[in-house]
Amino acid sequence: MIYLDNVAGTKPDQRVIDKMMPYFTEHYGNPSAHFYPIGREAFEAMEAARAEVADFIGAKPDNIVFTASGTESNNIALKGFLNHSANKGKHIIISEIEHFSVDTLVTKLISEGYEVTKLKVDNGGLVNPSDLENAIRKDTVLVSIQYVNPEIGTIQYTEKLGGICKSKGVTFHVDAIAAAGYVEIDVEKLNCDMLSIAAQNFYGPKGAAALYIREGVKLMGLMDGGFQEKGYRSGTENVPAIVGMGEACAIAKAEMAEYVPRLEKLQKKLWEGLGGMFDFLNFTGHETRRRPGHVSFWIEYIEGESLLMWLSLKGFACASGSACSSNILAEDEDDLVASSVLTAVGVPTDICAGSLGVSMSRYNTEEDIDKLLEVLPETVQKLCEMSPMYNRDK
Amino acid sequence: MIYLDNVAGTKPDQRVIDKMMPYFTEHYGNPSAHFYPIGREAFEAMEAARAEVADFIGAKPDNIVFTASGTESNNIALKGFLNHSANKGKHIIISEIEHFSVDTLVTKLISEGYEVTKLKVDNGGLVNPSDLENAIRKDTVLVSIQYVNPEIGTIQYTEKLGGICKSKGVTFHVDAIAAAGYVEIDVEKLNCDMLSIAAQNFYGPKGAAALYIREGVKLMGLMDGGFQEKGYRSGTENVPAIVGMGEACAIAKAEMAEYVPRLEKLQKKLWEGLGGMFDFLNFTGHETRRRPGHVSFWIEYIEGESLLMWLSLKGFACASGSACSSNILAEDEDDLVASSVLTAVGVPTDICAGSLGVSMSRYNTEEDIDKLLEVLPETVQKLCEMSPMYNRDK
Amino acid sequence: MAKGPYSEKVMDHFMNPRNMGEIDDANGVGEVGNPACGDVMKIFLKISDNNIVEDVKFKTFGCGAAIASSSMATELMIGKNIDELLQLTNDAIVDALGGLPPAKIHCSVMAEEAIEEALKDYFKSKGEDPAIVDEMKAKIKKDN
Amino acid sequence: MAKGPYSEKVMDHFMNPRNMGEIDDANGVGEVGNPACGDVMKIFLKISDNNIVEDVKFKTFGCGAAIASSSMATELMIGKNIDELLQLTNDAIVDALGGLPPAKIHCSVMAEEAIEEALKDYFKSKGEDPAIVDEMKAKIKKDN
Ligand SMILES: Cc1ncc(COP(=O)(O)O)c(C=O)c1O
Ligand SMILES: Cc1ncc(COP(=O)(O)O)c(C=O)c1O
Repeated sequence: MIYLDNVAGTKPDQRVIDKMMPYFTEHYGNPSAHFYPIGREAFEAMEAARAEVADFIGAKPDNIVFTASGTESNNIALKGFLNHSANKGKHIIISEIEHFSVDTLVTKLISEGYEVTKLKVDNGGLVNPSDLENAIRKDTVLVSIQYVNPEIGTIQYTEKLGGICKSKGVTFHVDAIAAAGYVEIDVEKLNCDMLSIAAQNFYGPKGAAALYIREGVKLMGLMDGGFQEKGYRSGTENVPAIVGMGEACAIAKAEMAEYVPRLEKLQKKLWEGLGGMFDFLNFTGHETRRRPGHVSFWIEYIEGESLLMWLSLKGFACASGSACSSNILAEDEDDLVASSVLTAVGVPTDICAGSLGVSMSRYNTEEDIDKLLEVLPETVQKLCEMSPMYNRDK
Repeated sequence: MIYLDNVAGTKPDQRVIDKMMPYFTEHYGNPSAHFYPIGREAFEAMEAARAEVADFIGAKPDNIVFTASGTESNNIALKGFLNHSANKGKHIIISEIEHFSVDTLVTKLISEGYEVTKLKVDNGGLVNPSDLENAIRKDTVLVSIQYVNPEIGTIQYTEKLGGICKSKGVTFHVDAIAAAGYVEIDVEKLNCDMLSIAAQNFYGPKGAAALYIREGVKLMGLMDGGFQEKGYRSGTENVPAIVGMGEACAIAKAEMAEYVPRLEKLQKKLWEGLGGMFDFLNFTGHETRRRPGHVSFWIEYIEGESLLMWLSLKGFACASGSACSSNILAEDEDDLVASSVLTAVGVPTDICAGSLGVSMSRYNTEEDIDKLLEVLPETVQKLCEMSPMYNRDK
Repeated sequence: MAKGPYSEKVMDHFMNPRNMGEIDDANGVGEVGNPACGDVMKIFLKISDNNIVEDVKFKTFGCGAAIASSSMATELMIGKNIDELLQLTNDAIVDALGGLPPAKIHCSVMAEEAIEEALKDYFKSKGEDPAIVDEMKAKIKKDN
Repeated sequence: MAKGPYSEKVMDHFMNPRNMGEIDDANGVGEVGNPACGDVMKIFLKISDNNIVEDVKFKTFGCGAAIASSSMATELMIGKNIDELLQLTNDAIVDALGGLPPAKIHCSVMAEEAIEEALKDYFKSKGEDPAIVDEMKAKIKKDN
């Protein structure tokens, strides 16, 4: 299987796994148990990981809170901040292409009296900084805009957006979950007050994520309980996963300079290969401001789930934003939700189209891309032949 | 190091670790990715684990929601339920010896208009079922009482408490985090509507816990985001840890009958050995209704942290409910909080006393207990000699 | 390979769709669905003078379940008479496929509807009132 | 062994407390703390006729930091004159211990207070007004 769905999670680096193992077998203590070595070792490993995470994003260890998923980091950031500043203002700004964990959350807040502005993006998926500037009001308390969109790969002008928030004195959260490990992150340059990353998105394990919180920014934890993570996130810490996240950060910091250009090359190859393939294939996202190794597009006449399934049968793991493939476990067809990201970047919904997302990792090779380029035409052809829409308008 | 702080987490079983490993290295897919094998394998392993967890507590797989910690299970149970039934009533009942994740949570709710009754426990740490019966009011919406207390080991009359809730039509949550793996759990016998367990407490990994939710009981998730866990708990699932939890449940189900009597024997040995040691050593918790392998006590004249530290230097990992040892990372001495459990069971606070909790695992041997019984007298003697309180009243 | 969300039968029909294509001289064609919703199903019928499905073909834009439902529907249709066609419910398609995920049951419903539309077109092409299909369907439902 | 929450110096004084015990013919004894709070510290002083700490011992009920603070305090006291004793602040004890966790600084404060109490007891035993200790302390604070 050629794995090309790395925005959904990467294969952990073997060095990460090796680093985690002793925390299952030997240093299995509870990091809150400071008075015997087995506990204290766990604590110290966790603090070493915190320093590595901090170092990776240009922060101080004190500003890092460990959580269990990207979703949890985003939820603590947004709900935790708003619950703490309940009376400071009722206006929130996000973009219209945020992840569910931001979009759904913020949308629900409307019923609690919040007003939400969802900034439009252009066809490349970019928020126009001056739109943000104009949207900020006196009662704006929070802006949350992702760094990289996992579906269309677009890299926002986060530095500029942060600068605007800073100059207007509005708290700025960055969902950098699809960015970390692929795009350089420096919380100072980005001018952000909070930033979310998750280890599984850059060669770390599932179950460990982090939230950066700038000094002076006050949050209320989502969960009540013990003293862990200064009360921002109570509950016994997942020490092995946290240790793995530390290692993943250290590796990414050291090796991005090597693998990012390589991913950019592969991306170019795939882009160019696809470009000449069908006149009914349309790229999504921005041509240059995109996550290295990320290529996304939609193909007229064919549907995304079928495309995914055929590619899977041919040995490729990719993603699609199609409704059909979205929530296959749902009890009801009404719970199948198509990605609103594609609509936001101008993909017409009134024609038959299947979207595909290809996100590479540093494990991918040129051969992988060659193979995909070889298999795609026959697969698309097969589905086109089956489609009542194909050739109809010709 | 002889590890005797198993209420803070156990060493994972090697079989659990072995079962987890392929989900780091091979089946690393996102379980929401149903359309290629690497994702689907992760999904199916997770569902197999769900069936094992369900089987372990007499539930159906559909009633199991995976979370990342015991604290999270308790928080989803309580906040999730109350947020969903906001207008059904404002009275909550817990015991006065609940874990922070229940006690703090419920105490905070008072400011939101809830009334909270904290049921007293007797000197053995038991809630009197008739006290619960009397405390239930027309507007009582929720009762949450732990199955086993981690500090004093007491096993509640949970079946009876559940029966009362059931007959009165009040939703009943059981925090079974310190019980699972040591006391048989059957959600039907216990008459509970929700029940929390965490893998790390019974030879499973950190980072995986579960919440049982009876059909018909409605909750609102704590976190907004994707479709995972039917929306009760959004965020990418920690597949390896969940797989480990499944295996831990299967092992516990198969082997409790063997190791529980062994732990009871070790417990008896330690209890009897301590009984004759000092006339100023007092057991806490119930003599018979206690977690197998759990012995807890307080010793006059000496302080808990010092006792812990000396025992650690001698090679033993134990726990203490003393204030001094509670939250060593706090910025302020006011954040050092002594366990209220000891006060609740009648330990006098106006005398100098150090509490100690010894919680064994199935890895412990008779030799471990012999060694502890050998080391304890000299350690206590050393600290007594240093104590200005010792001999004062003689 | 790990099992997917679909049964083996569904996967078989997805990978090897039966009766895929068009019938140039079809005497009944039905199309249902909506591109925006992600599914369009088209069924081509060739019904003989003695009311038997002589040939049937489909074209489908849609997910795995939609393709498999159409393919299975055509298999169940061939050789049947009009009465039997009207009796062919989505449940029968789902059963024949070895089940569908709950959220995908609507694909089998679409297949049933496509058959209805094709039949209506057939009656229309014969100069009869296509409403007869609805009436007959209603009668069958009542009888069951 | 992994480092604990305490420095090596603290651990050393915890494991090998210096000057632990009582002085039968002490001429100054100070006790501070509260059993309910988990700390009681008692300091025994033997001050020579020329105002020098000839001997000092302690007894402490309390945590690792409390025991180490008392032990270190006695080490810093021995051979000092009364003026120097009054200059001995909790900061000096913390420094000598290589630091204490923030939540445990109060243990060093208790040690300073125990010394004060012992000195007051000493002045009292000599028939002098113990309030002099507070005055001298206040003066030292002002001068710094
Ligand atoms: C009874 C009880 N409830 C809740 C918890 C909290 O669990 P966790 O630390 O996994 O969040 C514990 C921890 O041991 C416990 O013993
Ligand atoms: C931009 C972005 N935000 C949030 C998330 C949610 O992260 P998780 O699934 O770890 O909870 C993702 C997931 O990939 C993401 O790409």
